[in-house]
This record gives sequence, C-alpha cells and structure tokens, in this order.
Amino acid sequence: MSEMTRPATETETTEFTTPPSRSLGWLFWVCVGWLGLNVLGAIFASVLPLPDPLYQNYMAINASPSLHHLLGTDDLGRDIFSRIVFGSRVSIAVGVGSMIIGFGIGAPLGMLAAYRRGRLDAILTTAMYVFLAFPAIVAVIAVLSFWTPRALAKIILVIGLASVPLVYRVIRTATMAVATKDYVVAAKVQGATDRRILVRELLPNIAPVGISFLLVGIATVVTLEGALAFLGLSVNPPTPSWGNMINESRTVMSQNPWLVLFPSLAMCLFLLCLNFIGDRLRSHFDVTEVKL
Amino acid sequence: MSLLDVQNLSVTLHTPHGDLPAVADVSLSVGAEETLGIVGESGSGKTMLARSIMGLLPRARASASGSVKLKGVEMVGARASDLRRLWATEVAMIFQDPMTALNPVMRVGRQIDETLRVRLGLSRSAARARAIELLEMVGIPSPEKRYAAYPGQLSGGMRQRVVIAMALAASPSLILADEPTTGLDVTIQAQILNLLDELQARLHTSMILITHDLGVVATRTSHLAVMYAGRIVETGTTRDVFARHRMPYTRALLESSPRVSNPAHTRLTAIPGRPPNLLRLGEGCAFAPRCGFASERCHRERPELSVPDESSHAFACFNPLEVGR
Amino acid sequence: MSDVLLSVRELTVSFPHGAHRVSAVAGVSFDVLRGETLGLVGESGCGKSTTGKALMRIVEPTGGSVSLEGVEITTASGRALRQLRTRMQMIFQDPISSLNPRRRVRDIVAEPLDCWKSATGSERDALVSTLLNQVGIDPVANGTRYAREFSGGQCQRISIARSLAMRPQLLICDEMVSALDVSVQAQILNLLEDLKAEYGLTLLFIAHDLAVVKNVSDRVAVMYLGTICEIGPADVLYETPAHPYTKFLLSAALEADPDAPQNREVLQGEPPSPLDPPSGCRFRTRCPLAQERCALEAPLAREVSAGHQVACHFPLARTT
Amino acid sequence: MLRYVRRRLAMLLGIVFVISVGSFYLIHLLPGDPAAVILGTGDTPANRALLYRQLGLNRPLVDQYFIWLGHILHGNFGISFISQTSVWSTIRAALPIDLELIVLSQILAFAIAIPLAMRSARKPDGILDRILGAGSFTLLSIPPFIVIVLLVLIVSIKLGVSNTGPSSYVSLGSDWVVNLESLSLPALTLAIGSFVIYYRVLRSDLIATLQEEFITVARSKGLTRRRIMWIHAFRPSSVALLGTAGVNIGGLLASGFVVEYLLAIPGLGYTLIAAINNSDYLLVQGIVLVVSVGVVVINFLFDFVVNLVDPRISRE
Repeated sequence: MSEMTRPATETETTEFTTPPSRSLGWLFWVCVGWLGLNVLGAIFASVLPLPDPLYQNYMAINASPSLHHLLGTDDLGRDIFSRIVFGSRVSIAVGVGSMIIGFGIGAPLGMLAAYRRGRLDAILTTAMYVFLAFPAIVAVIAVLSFWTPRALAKIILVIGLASVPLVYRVIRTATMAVATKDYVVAAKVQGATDRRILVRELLPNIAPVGISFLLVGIATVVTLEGALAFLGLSVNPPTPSWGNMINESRTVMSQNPWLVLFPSLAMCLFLLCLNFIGDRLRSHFDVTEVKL
Repeated sequence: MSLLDVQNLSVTLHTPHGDLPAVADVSLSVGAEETLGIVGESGSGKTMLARSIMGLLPRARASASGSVKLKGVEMVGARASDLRRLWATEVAMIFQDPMTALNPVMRVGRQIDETLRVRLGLSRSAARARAIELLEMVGIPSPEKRYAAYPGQLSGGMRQRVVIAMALAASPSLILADEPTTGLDVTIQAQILNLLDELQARLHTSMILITHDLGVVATRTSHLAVMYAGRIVETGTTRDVFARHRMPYTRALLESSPRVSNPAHTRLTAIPGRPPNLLRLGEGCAFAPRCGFASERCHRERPELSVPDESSHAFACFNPLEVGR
Repeated sequence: MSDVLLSVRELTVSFPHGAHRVSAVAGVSFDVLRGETLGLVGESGCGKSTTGKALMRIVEPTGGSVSLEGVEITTASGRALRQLRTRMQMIFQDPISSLNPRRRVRDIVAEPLDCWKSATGSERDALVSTLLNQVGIDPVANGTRYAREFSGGQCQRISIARSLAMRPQLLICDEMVSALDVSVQAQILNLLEDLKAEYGLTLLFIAHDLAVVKNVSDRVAVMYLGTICEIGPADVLYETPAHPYTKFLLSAALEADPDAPQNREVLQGEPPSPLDPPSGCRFRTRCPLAQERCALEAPLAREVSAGHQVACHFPLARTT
Repeated sequence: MLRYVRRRLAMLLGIVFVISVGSFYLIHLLPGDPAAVILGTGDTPANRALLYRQLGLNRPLVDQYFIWLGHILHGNFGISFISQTSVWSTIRAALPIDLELIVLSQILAFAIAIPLAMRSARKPDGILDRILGAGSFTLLSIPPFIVIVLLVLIVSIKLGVSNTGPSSYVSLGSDWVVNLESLSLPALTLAIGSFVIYYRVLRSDLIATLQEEFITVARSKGLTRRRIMWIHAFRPSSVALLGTAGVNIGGLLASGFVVEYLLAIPGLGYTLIAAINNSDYLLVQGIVLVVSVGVVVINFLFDFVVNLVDPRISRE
C-alpha cells in the first residue's frame, strides 16, 4: 500500500556513480612477483643450492659471470650471486622489522589521538613533533656509533623507534580526515562503541594510506640501512649486505665493475618495486595524504 | 544586431568515461542592456554553456562547434590571443564560488588592479585608485583597508563583492554571472542581487544570469531559457515561461520546489527518477523517461526547439501543455 | 495533545578559539512536542546545526539541560548515553560523507542492529529489506553495492533507512536536502512526510531554506547568532512575523513568480562575529528599530499570540 | 603573529633541550667504563683526571649534564684525546664545506626542478610529463650512495679521467675555481636527489593549483599563460615546495655525509665517519650536537618563511 506513494525505485545505480575501476596493471604484478622472489630468497637462502657466501675461492678471483658463478666472484673469490641473496636478508630484515616496530607503536597512537582528540592528542602530538624535528638520520648514526658492538637487532630497534613519530603523524593525519566524516558521527549516533567505530569505520578507510606508507617506509629504511652499511655502521663484515658489498667493491671498481653493479642493481630493483607498488596503490585508492 | 549571438553551439567534453555532450545545439541571443536567465538543475550543462560562450574550456578536454559571436566577432575557434583581447574588456564572468574564485595568496586589491594594469595599461597608482573606487562601488566598507586584505580575511558575501568588482574592472559590455549567489545566505543573496541590478543599470551592461533557483531569475530577467540534459528545452520572455510554460519539465521544476507562499505541508509534485546520464542519452527526448505526458514518439524521436506562433516563446515538446492553466 | 517529547532549556555551546571562546549557541530553550515537526531556520553561523548536534551530544553542551521524555541527556554517559542516542537519530547534510564508502548498503543499514544485537540472522535480513524497500531502494538489486556507487539522493534514502532501524522517537534532520537538486529534494521531502506518518516520528528539521522549512514544519523557530528570536506555528509565523529579523529573512526569500512584490526591504550588513557578540539583543546592530534599551538588556521570549513567542523589546504589530 | 613566533620559539627551545640531553647521554651508551673508551690509547692518569674534570664523571648524572651543558654554552666542546685537538676547531673547519655543498646543490636542484615541473604541469600526461615522471620515479628509487658510485664509475672509466676518485679539497677562499671543480660532482649528486623530490612535489601541486577556480578567473581576465603560471599558480604552490625543502634538509645532510665519505671531502660527514672509526667519541658527540641543532634551526627558519609567504595559515 505505502509502496505506491514512493517514487520509482532507481535501479541503474552503476550508471555514472561508479568511478572507473582502474586496473593495477601488469607492471604492478611484475613488481609484486619480484618482491616475492626476493623475500622467498631471503627466507630460504640457507636451504637453496647456493655456494657459501663467505667461502673465499682463491682460484676464482674477480671471475666474470659464468654458469659456475652466476654473477661472477669478488676480489676474494666469493660468489656474488650468493652474497646478494644472503645480503638481501639484512635489508629485508631491517626494512620489515623496523617498520613493525614503527607501525606497532605509531599507528595505534596516531589513530587514538586523532579519534579522541583533546588532551591526549595535544600531549602526544607535541611530543611527537619534538622528536620529528630531530633529524632522525643523524640520531640513528649517533646512537649506532656509540652503542657498540653493532648487531642486527640493535639496528632494527633504533631505526624502528626513530620511525615512530613519522608513522604517528601520517596515521594521525589520515585518521583525522576520516574521523570528521559524517559516517563516523552517524555510527556514534547509532550507539556504536568507540572500539567498534575504530575497527569498523576508521580502520578500513585509513588502511590504504597505511599500507602505501608502509611500503614507502620499508623502501626508505632499506635505503637508510644501505647508507649505514656503506658507511660501515651496519652489520659487521664479512656478513654480506647490499650496502657493505657496494662499499667493499669501491676499491676495485675499475678492475671489476660488476662488483659494484650487481648489488646496486639488486637494491635499486627492490626499491623501485616497493615504490612502484606503493605509488600504484596510492593512486588506486586515491590517497593524497601520504608525504614523507 | 544583438550584442551576443550564439548559434547551434555544441560542446563535447572528453572524459575518462567517454565523450560527453555537455551542451547540445544551443542558440540564443542577448541584446544590449538585456538580461537573459538560464535555469537548470546540476548537470544540465548551464555552467558548461557559460564557459563555452566565454571560450574558457580547455581545448584538450573539450571541443566546441557552432558559433558564438560577440559584437560580430566569432569566438568559437578563435586564437587564444584573440580571445584574451575580448576577455575582461568585452565579456567578463562572475564565478559561482567566491571561496575558490580568489587567489588565496594574493591581496584582493592586487587581483582587481591586475586587470587594469595588464589589460588597460594603467599605472600602478592609477590602477590602485581605480581598484579602490571599484571596491567602494560594490559596497565594501573601508575599501582602502580591504585593498590590502587577503581573501581569507573576508566573509563570503564580501568575497563575492570582490569577484564582482573584478569582473567589472575593465567595463565589459557583457557579464556572465554563473550562480553568483548560490553559496550565500538569503539576506546576503538579496544584497548581491540588488547590487547586480543596480550596477547593470548604472554601467549599461548586458548580463546572462545562470542559476538553478527559479526565484533568482523570476523578477530580474527579461528573457529566460530552461536547460535540461545540455539542451534548451523552453525559452521565451520570463513572464511567458513562468505563466504560460508548455514544456512539462518546466512545470515539474516549478511545482517541485517548495514555496514560502504555500501553506505548510503542501504536497510537492516530485519528478520521479533523476537527471539522465549524458553519456548514455537515448534517441528520444531526454526528459521522456521522467515525463508523465510522454508518448511512444517521445522515446523514439527528439523534439526540436520550435516556435509555434509569432511570439518568441519556443519549446521542445511533442505533447505541449495547454496554455492558461 | 501538547505532550512534550524533548525539552531544551538554556542550552549553551561554546568552543575555545585561541585565547577566546566562541559562543555558538547562547541560551536556547524550546520544546518539541510528540508527533510534530519543529523547523529550526537561520542563516549560516547562527548555531542551528550546533544546536542539533548538541542535542545528540555529538558536540558537548557547555550548559543548560536537554531531556527526552524526562530523561536528562546532558549528564548521561557510557552505555546509558549510547542507548539514549538510539532513541534519537540524526540525518546529515552531506549524503555522500554520511555513508562509509567501504561498506555495503545492507551492512550500513544494519549497523545499529548489529551494534545492539537487536536483530540477528534472518530477522535482521528481513528488517533490512523492509527498510530499504520503504525508502525506495531495491534491496535485491542494490543491497550488496557499496555506498560510493550511489547518487546523492539515493545516499540520503539509505541514511534515512539506517536511522529508522532502531525505531527512534525523534529524528533530527540537519540540512538533509540542501545538497540535492530540486527534483530530488521534492522526492526526499515527500518520503520524509510519509515515513513520519508511518513510524509516528517526531522531527526536528534544521535548514536554511525558508520554503523547505515551511513545507515540512508544524512549528518554526528562527535563530540568529546563537539565540532563538521567534518561535510559532509555521503558517502564523510566516504570515505575521513579530521579530524584525524574521521579517527581513522572509522578505529576502525569493519567490518563483515574476509578479512577486519587487524590491522589498533588504537587511543591510553582515552578522557580527560570534567571538564578540553585541550586548543586549544580538540583532540590534542591524535592526532599524533598535533603541537604547536593546543594547542594555537581552529581550526575553514573550507570547504575542497562542503558541507564538518572540524575543524582542519592540515586536512588530500584527499588520493587515 | 607574535603569539605564533613565541609558540614556535618555545617549541624550538624544547627541541634543542631534548637534543642536548640526547647528545649528552650518548657517552653513556658506550659499553663498560666510558672514560676508558673515550681515552682509548691515551688512557694515562693525567688524561683521566682531565677527562673527569671535563665531564664531571664522578658526579651524579644530572650534575654531569649541567656541567657538560655549561661547557658547551661557553663554546667549549672539549679536547679530543685521540687527535689532541679542540673539538670545536675541528668542527669549525669542516662546517663551511657542508654549507657550501648544501647551498650549491639546492640552487642546482631548484634551477632544474622549477622549469621542468612547470613544463610538466602545463600538459599533464603529455609526452614530456610521462618521460620526466618515469625518469624521476626511477631516480627516486636509487639511493644517493649508489648514484655517486655510479657517477664516479662513469667518470673514471668511461671518460678515462684519471684524477677522480677521492679528490683533494681546496677551500673556497684559496682558489674558488678549483674549489667549485672539486665540489661539482658531490653537488651534482646531492642535487639529483633533491631535484627528484622537488620536481615531483611541485609538479603535482602545480597540477592541482592549475585546476583551481581562481586560475580560470585569471584566464578570464585575459592574462597571458606565462603570467598565470608565475603569478597565480607558482606562488601558492611554492609554499609546498618550501615546506618540502625544509623537511628535506635532514635527508640531504645524510646524503652529504655519504658523498663526503666517498670522495674524501673533509666536511662534517667525512670527519664524523673518521671519528667513529677512530673511536673519537667526544668529536662524534660534538658533531652530532652541532648538526642536529643546525637542522632544527634551519627547519624552524623554513617554517617561519613558509608562514610569511602563505596568508592561508592562520596566525591567530
């Protein structure tokens, strides 16, 4: 009966209200594949049929790429391919590990501060801004140079803690943009609990920002670890890492350019893939807030 | 000869979803010191029409065909430098949103005297004096002080006055006012509309007043055009269109808007459905799917805008309403 | 008959602004009777939306009392407050931002049911379908779509369905049709009138558009700079406004009629800043009738005819 | 405005305080007896007594901090027991090199980024924009230390230039031609890193600005494209650019360290790494303090300038 008075149901919803679903593109999946390969290689490096990265074969010093040594050997006769695969362990461990620390602390605090506002927000934000103004890279170098002997866990911890204010700021900004939306108010009005609002309404809408920032963050940390290794402030040789491989090869650069090129290439490809995936996701979800 | 003469103007926007016929086959003319009202809902193409008359649409994203003649000078397809010579001095635009129409990092005075200095070649001090005069003319109190203000320091009503002063700076013969009062409160809207009336009479300019609000055009325009889905569906003198409308859409528009003079709880005559998607227009009349009078022919064939008698009242409908209701 | 559902007394809301405080709502009192629609009209910045939000405690009131059927809202907290909120619901201005773009329509409408576990399983699904049908959204074809796929009018329908799920007594509509085109606006206004009858709702309808407010309201309250200047039955108030501000407001409203009286009196100037409101009557700085007394004391509401109250020292006489 | 400056200054002081506490505490991160580590081979009773006086090591931690802060405020950063020179004089010798490097690289980066970003923004998704987009994106993913290694590799091997590699630095005062020559490679490297960031930020901000209504308004005034770009679009977008440049200083410095280290340019970075390798902890501490405070102050100045330029930011 009452249905009679209603205007005709509009069914053609998808007509012009749906945004064109931009596909992520094949390059995106190539990048995901490459990253996956890198991660798998790092995890299973010791199980894979690779030569010992530390074994010095004096019979084959500065060898060119061959079937025996896929990417050749270095000035101490060590297999470069094997060293690159083992070296990725350091980069990936530092990148992922420190971001787990950074997001583990920064993200919940940022969400809570942006949602609750008030005094909690004021205190947290002021504190974080103080630490944010601190040049994080200098701080990391400083702490790592004093806190000897250097170890992987310490590097992860220091970089992770240094990234907390950045993560906090990004997540807080993203949450604030969402928390002022009417649908959050609407959820409150329906009697939803704070926890429900944080999980159901806020989290899905800031997740794209979080994920793309996470990827860019890992890329930044990997770069930073590379620079530290290059300066001799990361894991101690002979443990291979991309950064210290590049550093060690500098002296023999003119005799054996492969030595510089291969680890550089490995690192750049890894970073390129991370950045590309982050960038694609960002434009896919139309995220504009992320800035490093 | 009329001041502005638009013949068969069509504009296609190139969107990621495909080509969109934003304006289709529009003809209109505006005489000296005349005011033409253009009414339509959002998506009817009225803003696109205004911008394409100006020639402001970016060529990479829109293509126009037909003819727009201002004082006999053809504007469609004209070179950018030729268009620039007409803008501000012959035709100027008042923009819809005073919050975004002003450059936020430039003092408002500078934004007004920029036109005077760059286009009219006035000296810095002469331009400044003229800009202050203009600010005073549009009713801004203490214009010397406001000259140095940034847009962020002014209220919405004040900003719209600045936008008007900017449009009037080089004394154009035609002003295109695109929803000049939409974002404003009723009392401010009344002030701005009266100001426009007053200035138009004083400066002898013609105006095209574009709005979604029938109330805005009812008493302020001599002629009226109603737009739907990129086309003019009815046009004539304002009085004719209001009192003797023939097109069912015009009537629907009039009857669906609540009025202050109607008693409370007056049942509104809602138009079912919603405006059509311009990307998927069918063969027939664009309003047919929502029209209570539509016949089979309306869905098949598009009615042309035509004048049945010797009056200037034209409409595009196969089943026009009876006059004199 | 005059059974009060919601009673608001001396409600004030102020926000910190730098070193000062802005008083957005400065002592507002009114009753909403069961089954009526009270329109709250005023220009931007007059505090009408803040008033609506303060009633729901979305914005915290800084003073005064609000009670729903005798239950005080301003002091409630925790679960009691959440439960009170379900008896009143709110519909917002921006239809798009009112719905979470990453959730499906059915889940959005079911949100209050899920929050309170008041209906589960097939009972929940049936209820959601009924609600969607009632607002004119096809639950089968469109129920599983995401909110971002809908147009403004449809989003507003979905919002209405969601707000009705808990069968609230009071619905606060905050500028709910001002973002919509006239043709769609009429559909929503008609829908609202139908649902009001069906659900026995009481409405507080907040809007800036005088014609829209008159169309839906039984009584209308006019706000200016954080205070109510006039309240009365819709037809009476529009016919014979007693407050000078109401008169100006009405004369500024445009009629879609070429024969409407031209060049009526136009209110000059702009509203003063709520940071530094005028003493006494807040309208006196723009009022042509203002006298010395208006600056000294704030006018109290007084009755000019049955149910028609005005806060003015020199109310307009009933003309014609 | 005054209120804003006061608040920012208070914040600045707070940050400097935190930095000083952090720098001070670094010494206590050292494993074992800090005195033994700091003195290294110079661990003689006389030196030990001197160090104890210098740092107040036998006093409570809070006292130590204030003793140390007192020295610092008097410009006394202590004497390095490794190199037997004053820490401050070492820093003062190295600092101008970093400043010159930063200024040079930033001028270069802006000079390339601004015109290119304007070109790109004029026709987004045009050919030039796509090429620059892909190019800048790739460059963004190449860490600066790899850039410089590759540059050196190209310069030394491909061009057959013999005197590259660690160059002998000549100060600006003694021979400015040789000085600029020796700094051109590092400045170029740093400029590449900054250019990529500035180009991308300015391009996307310009594209957004050019879509603003006030640009259409400016066009409707009959202004030329050039004038619209510079006066109406670049000015609002320069705010984002300046803000980015301020934030970029920290990263720029780190890249600078790497570059100096690699090319043996005796700036703060080179000195820092050398000090770390020599276990010259007092010098490390001094450099960390000076660099951190410097970055914070530069950031503060940038923030201040952005505020002056942008009237949109409310100054309450």
